[in-house]
Amino acid sequence: MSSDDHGLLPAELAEAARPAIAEARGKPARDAARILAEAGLTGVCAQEDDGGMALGLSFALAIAEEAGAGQLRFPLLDQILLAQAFAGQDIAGRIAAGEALGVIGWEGARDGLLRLSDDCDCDVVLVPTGQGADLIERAGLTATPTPLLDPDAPQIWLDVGAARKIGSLSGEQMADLRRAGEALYGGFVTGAAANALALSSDYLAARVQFGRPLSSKQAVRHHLARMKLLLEMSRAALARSLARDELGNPRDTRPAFLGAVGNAIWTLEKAIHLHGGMGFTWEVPLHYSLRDIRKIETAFGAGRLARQVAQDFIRAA
Amino acid sequence: MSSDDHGLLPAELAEAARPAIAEARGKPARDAARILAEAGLTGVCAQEDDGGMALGLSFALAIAEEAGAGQLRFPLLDQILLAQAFAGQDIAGRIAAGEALGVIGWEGARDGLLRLSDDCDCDVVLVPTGQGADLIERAGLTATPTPLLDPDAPQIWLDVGAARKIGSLSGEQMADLRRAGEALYGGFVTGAAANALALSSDYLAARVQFGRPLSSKQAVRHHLARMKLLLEMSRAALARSLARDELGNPRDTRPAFLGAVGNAIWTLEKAIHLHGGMGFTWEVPLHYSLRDIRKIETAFGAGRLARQVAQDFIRAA
Amino acid sequence: MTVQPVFTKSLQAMAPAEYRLHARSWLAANLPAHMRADSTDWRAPALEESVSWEARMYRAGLAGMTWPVEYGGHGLTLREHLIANKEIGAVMMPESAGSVGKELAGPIIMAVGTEDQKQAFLPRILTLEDMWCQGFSEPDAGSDLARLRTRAVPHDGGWRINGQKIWTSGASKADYCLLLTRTGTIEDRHKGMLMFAVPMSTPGIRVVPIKSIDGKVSFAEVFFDDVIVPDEARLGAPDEGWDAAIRVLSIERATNRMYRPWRFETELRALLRGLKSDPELAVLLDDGAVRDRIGQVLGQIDALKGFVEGSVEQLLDGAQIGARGSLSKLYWSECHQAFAGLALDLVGHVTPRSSGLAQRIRDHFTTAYLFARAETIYAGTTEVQLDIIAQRILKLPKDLQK
Amino acid sequence: MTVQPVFTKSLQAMAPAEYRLHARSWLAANLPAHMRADSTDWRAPALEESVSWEARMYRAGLAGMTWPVEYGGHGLTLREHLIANKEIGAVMMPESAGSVGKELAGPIIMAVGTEDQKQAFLPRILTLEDMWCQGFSEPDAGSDLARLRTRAVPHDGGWRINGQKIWTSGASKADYCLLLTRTGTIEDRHKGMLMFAVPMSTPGIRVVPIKSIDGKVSFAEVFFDDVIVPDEARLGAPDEGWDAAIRVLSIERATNRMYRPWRFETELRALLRGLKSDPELAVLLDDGAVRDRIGQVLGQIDALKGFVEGSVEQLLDGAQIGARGSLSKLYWSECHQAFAGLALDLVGHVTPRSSGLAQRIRDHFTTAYLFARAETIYAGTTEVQLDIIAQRILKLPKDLQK
Repeated sequence: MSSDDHGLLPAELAEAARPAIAEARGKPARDAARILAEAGLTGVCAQEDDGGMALGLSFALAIAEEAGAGQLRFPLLDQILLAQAFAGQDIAGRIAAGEALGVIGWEGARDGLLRLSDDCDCDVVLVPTGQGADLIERAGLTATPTPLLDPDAPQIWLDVGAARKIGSLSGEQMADLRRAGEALYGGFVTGAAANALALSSDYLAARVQFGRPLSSKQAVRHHLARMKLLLEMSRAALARSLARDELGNPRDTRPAFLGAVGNAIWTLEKAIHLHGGMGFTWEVPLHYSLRDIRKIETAFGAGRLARQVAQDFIRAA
Repeated sequence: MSSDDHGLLPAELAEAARPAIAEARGKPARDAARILAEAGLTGVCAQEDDGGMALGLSFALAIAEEAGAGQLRFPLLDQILLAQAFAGQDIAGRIAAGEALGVIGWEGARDGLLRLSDDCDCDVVLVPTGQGADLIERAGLTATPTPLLDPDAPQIWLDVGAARKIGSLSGEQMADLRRAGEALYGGFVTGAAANALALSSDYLAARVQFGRPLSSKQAVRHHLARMKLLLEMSRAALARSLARDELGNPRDTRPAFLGAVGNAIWTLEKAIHLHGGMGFTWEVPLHYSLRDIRKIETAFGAGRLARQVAQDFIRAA
Repeated sequence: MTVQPVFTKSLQAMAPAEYRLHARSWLAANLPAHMRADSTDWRAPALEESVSWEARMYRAGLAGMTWPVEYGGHGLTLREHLIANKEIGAVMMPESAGSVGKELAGPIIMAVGTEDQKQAFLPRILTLEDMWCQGFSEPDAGSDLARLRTRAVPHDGGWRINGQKIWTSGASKADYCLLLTRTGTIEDRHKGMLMFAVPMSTPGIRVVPIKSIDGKVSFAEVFFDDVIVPDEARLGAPDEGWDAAIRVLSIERATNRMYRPWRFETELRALLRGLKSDPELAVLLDDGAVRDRIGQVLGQIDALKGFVEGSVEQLLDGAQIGARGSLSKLYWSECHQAFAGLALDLVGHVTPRSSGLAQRIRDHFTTAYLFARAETIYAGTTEVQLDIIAQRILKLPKDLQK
Repeated sequence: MTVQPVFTKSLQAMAPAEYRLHARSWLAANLPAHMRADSTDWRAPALEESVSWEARMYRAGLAGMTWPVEYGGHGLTLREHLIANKEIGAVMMPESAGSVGKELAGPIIMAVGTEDQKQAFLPRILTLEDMWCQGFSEPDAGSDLARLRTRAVPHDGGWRINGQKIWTSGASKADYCLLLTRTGTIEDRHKGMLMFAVPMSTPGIRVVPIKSIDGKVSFAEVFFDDVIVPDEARLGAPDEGWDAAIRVLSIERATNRMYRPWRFETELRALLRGLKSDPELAVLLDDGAVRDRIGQVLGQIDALKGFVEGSVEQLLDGAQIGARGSLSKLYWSECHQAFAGLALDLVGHVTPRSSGLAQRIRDHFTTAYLFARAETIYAGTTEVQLDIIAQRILKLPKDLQK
């Protein structure tokens, strides 16, 4: 946590961010970037010299949850992370100001192909390498969309074989960014789950069957209670993952991220189920969150990550 | 199914077997063997020349379910299988008559050690080998019990390094016996689950809270409904696994066995849970079935079996 | 009756094994590659292609097996119905476009319709000349039909209908709506229910499509504003019609879509073949967790097969099917939905460099995952099925026993 | 107060990091190998060994952290309570033999007892000089306390008690029973509840042990036949006592056994070390399915740790803890029970030829699997916790809103 937070609490900043997130929602990426930058969100963790607010990651986590709850379909978290990671470089200021757009290809390229959840016609792309990461120019690269999971915002395979490199991160910097990214994306999916729980609770309290609301049925109540349980557990794990351990070392963010993703998938699938027929319409917006969470799961290679976490623990046991 | 069943239905035979199973329950193994042999159960599938009833495996399956439901803690299924498999040999007649006792070590020996669910101070042991199986004498072999899972009937590690071989089965015979064993033990655990469901339904209908039986609570009703669902699915799969396929070939019994074991574990664990405090007392007999099912799971190496089933299907796909 | 099935006589003379061979070889010879979801030639079939394909299947003796010959059916037994379903399940063909007619309207008309109605409607359902949609659900009435608000009032010797339906699949392409209304007030609850066969061309009907989670527009809301129908459109008498329909539907629930477990196995095989077609993906199948799940799925499929076959045996023996349909619907929907999640995980590894078949399989199972969200909802949610099992099968008491 | 804690002054002067170091090094130096479940020297501790060990822990400042100094406590905060719990969780020590006193009787006496009662009872709980058992549950009354039948009626200035309790853990070794009775009729439901500290040596008390699924005899039924106690045995006034106890218990539920997530991690590590100690078993840990489950468990443990730490932060900030205890109890019990199943599967591969440590781990987790059956039952079943979350945290309506 930054010492320079002027007494501001993360929850207060998230509250303040809500209108900007709502306004940015559904807008073209460039417009959304400007709106969010004006509200200070893209640069929330960027240095003040780069036009940022220089706040700690706990603030970004609160914003991430807000963005997930608000179903913001714009890579705000990538902007926050890149504007912080490239501190002091021109690109950081431009991203914080909403003038440039960057996205992160978490898994790195394989055979020259990089998977992105949504490229938003961005300017720069961060490509993790064996050690560290390269920042490359997006312009001129060939993109292959795979639209079936999310027709409105298709996943993209970017051919980065001939990309122009315009910056880089060291291994240590990339490790920091990855940890932060896991925590923030964990926050995003947890916000999405919180929203799904709220929508479901409201819907089931209003929907009447046999003279009583559906929320009077124990099976429904228990499903919603389990959503709440998982929600609070995700939040607890994510908040903890950002705090330093007793020796002052950064904690492993992967278990919290993986838990949050698993919990959010369960919650969204169950929320859709509990909405009955309405749940699988395009009109009830639950499906957007389900697509987002599944894309995030894929983007980080959650399956592989879970194995690594286990392997590391087994080795150290 | 045997053609020589005199119009008898498997369910009728199981009904007729019930008193003998109840009488044998809790008796020393030799006494139980005599009681069950007198009722014709140990020799139900044995040839008439060996003193058996020469009935088909569907009859043995019905008896197996009855034995599971009646919590018979005696290796009746092993007697049925051995008396059939060693048709025409002296040991078959002695087993069918309840004069000799045999048990089967399904996994085969590793480093000379054979695991048995309960050796019942038996006379002979069937030890699967790479091809086929050997029947060995039990007398004189060193046994190491591991009593923690089941203090009343400990699992046994038998040192078969220096065993005296008194019979054998060919690879094909052993494959038949293994299929039959998987189906019958699947039936046994399914019977145990049926009993757990019946005990739970009765208990929860009688137990009153806030002026109504616990079985009026939707969460309880849904748990019991799921037990019923799994029970019927186990039965359907097991019955099918014993029937020949469209080309007259024997079916793979492993998926049905594995499903039955998984369903039975779920059911027993849930039944214990639903019994509240009573469920984890020694007095309420649910725990016997849980121990039995876990021992059967281990005896057949269920984890390894599931992998093999998948591997075979993947290879053939 | 305009079209005579081509095999009627010979079909009825076939032994089960012959019929099975006929079904298998006919499908192998006739299902076009572009209708096979596991073919790289696949493309989404146009409505007329689906209709034409289903009409051909019918003429080949692979639809309407158990319907009486006098209404265009093949006059076969549930045994042949099961055989055909197994073979239909063995290929990745599209879902039926005429299922509402064949699974719902047809059996209900058979049970409660007049002879004229049977003659008029039934054969055209099998030939796909008439498409039907279902008008039961309403925005505010799911399984609680007491809340049904669509009303039919007598009008000039016929009926005037007002109300609104939802989840009406295929409404925009349907010729008729199987419409459930009430004639009394909402206080009559389950009484005064009346069913109609309403031509969708009747003035006053408005169809508003609903886009679903998989991006398709297969559902609709249907509004009925002063829709006038003659008394001949009525299916059965008030009350009587609906009660009979309920009985019919409980049998249908157990006999419809019997192909499901065999299709489930075919889907699993298609997934594996897709992955095996690319060496970089094939290694995924060596993984222990993946194998555990596949082993589990195989056990579930075997159980469903055994359960369906057992239901057929029981029905052939003249037994009441009771609530068995709840067991198979519930088990299939949950297992299949979980399988769709596994498939989505696996196809997430497919890249544009993967084999063409792998990419086809990725597309198929991505959509399948989204559509599978509906499987635990339609035709009675998981919770409704569990309630039915507790109430009607286990007969668990809700009150203190005397 | 007979025993003065040895570190009182210095403990209170310690910074958190110092206190942590003290706890860690004291446990490392003092916990005997035969009390470590992950040591091949392990053996089941005798009661007197457990009592003596717990009394030593208390004197070392690792029990009674938050209790006031005047009642034998260490006068520290919940922060030190948490620190001690983390260190206690980090070693495989036996469960407390005196938990009913420390977690239940103590806090309730602190809340509702007279000054004399506090002086008399509290210090002896910490020194383990007095062992307590819990007399709340009855054969016919679980969470529905309206069905509680054990009655206390005024008698000669004191009380006469008749009734029966069940699930009274440690009854046979207890000096006192924390007994819940009713003074009115059963129709008064929640009114007229009265609590007592009843010496177990009082005539008329009969203890009948209950053998549990793991083969241990840690529970009992306790019968009260015309048991006469003086009025000084009463804890609080009728009603008032029980209401206060309920409030105390909801805080206790959130602060008791805070070591659980850290112990959970220690158990996982012990399981892995046991398997790694034998090359034939170590390969099990290369399996994908096993790794997936371990990865999942690690996420659950992190969540529980974060949740417990968050609860302490909130309590230190003076917040109401509300029903948070339901969340952590439910999550821990389900995750830990599932972990016990995984452990049982893994230790099933241990043979008599496996390493000694592997065999120790097999024995430990076999028993743990059986005992874990109780975890979703005691202290409020899964269903009770879910009801509480729905009702008190989510406030889901059961009736139509105006």
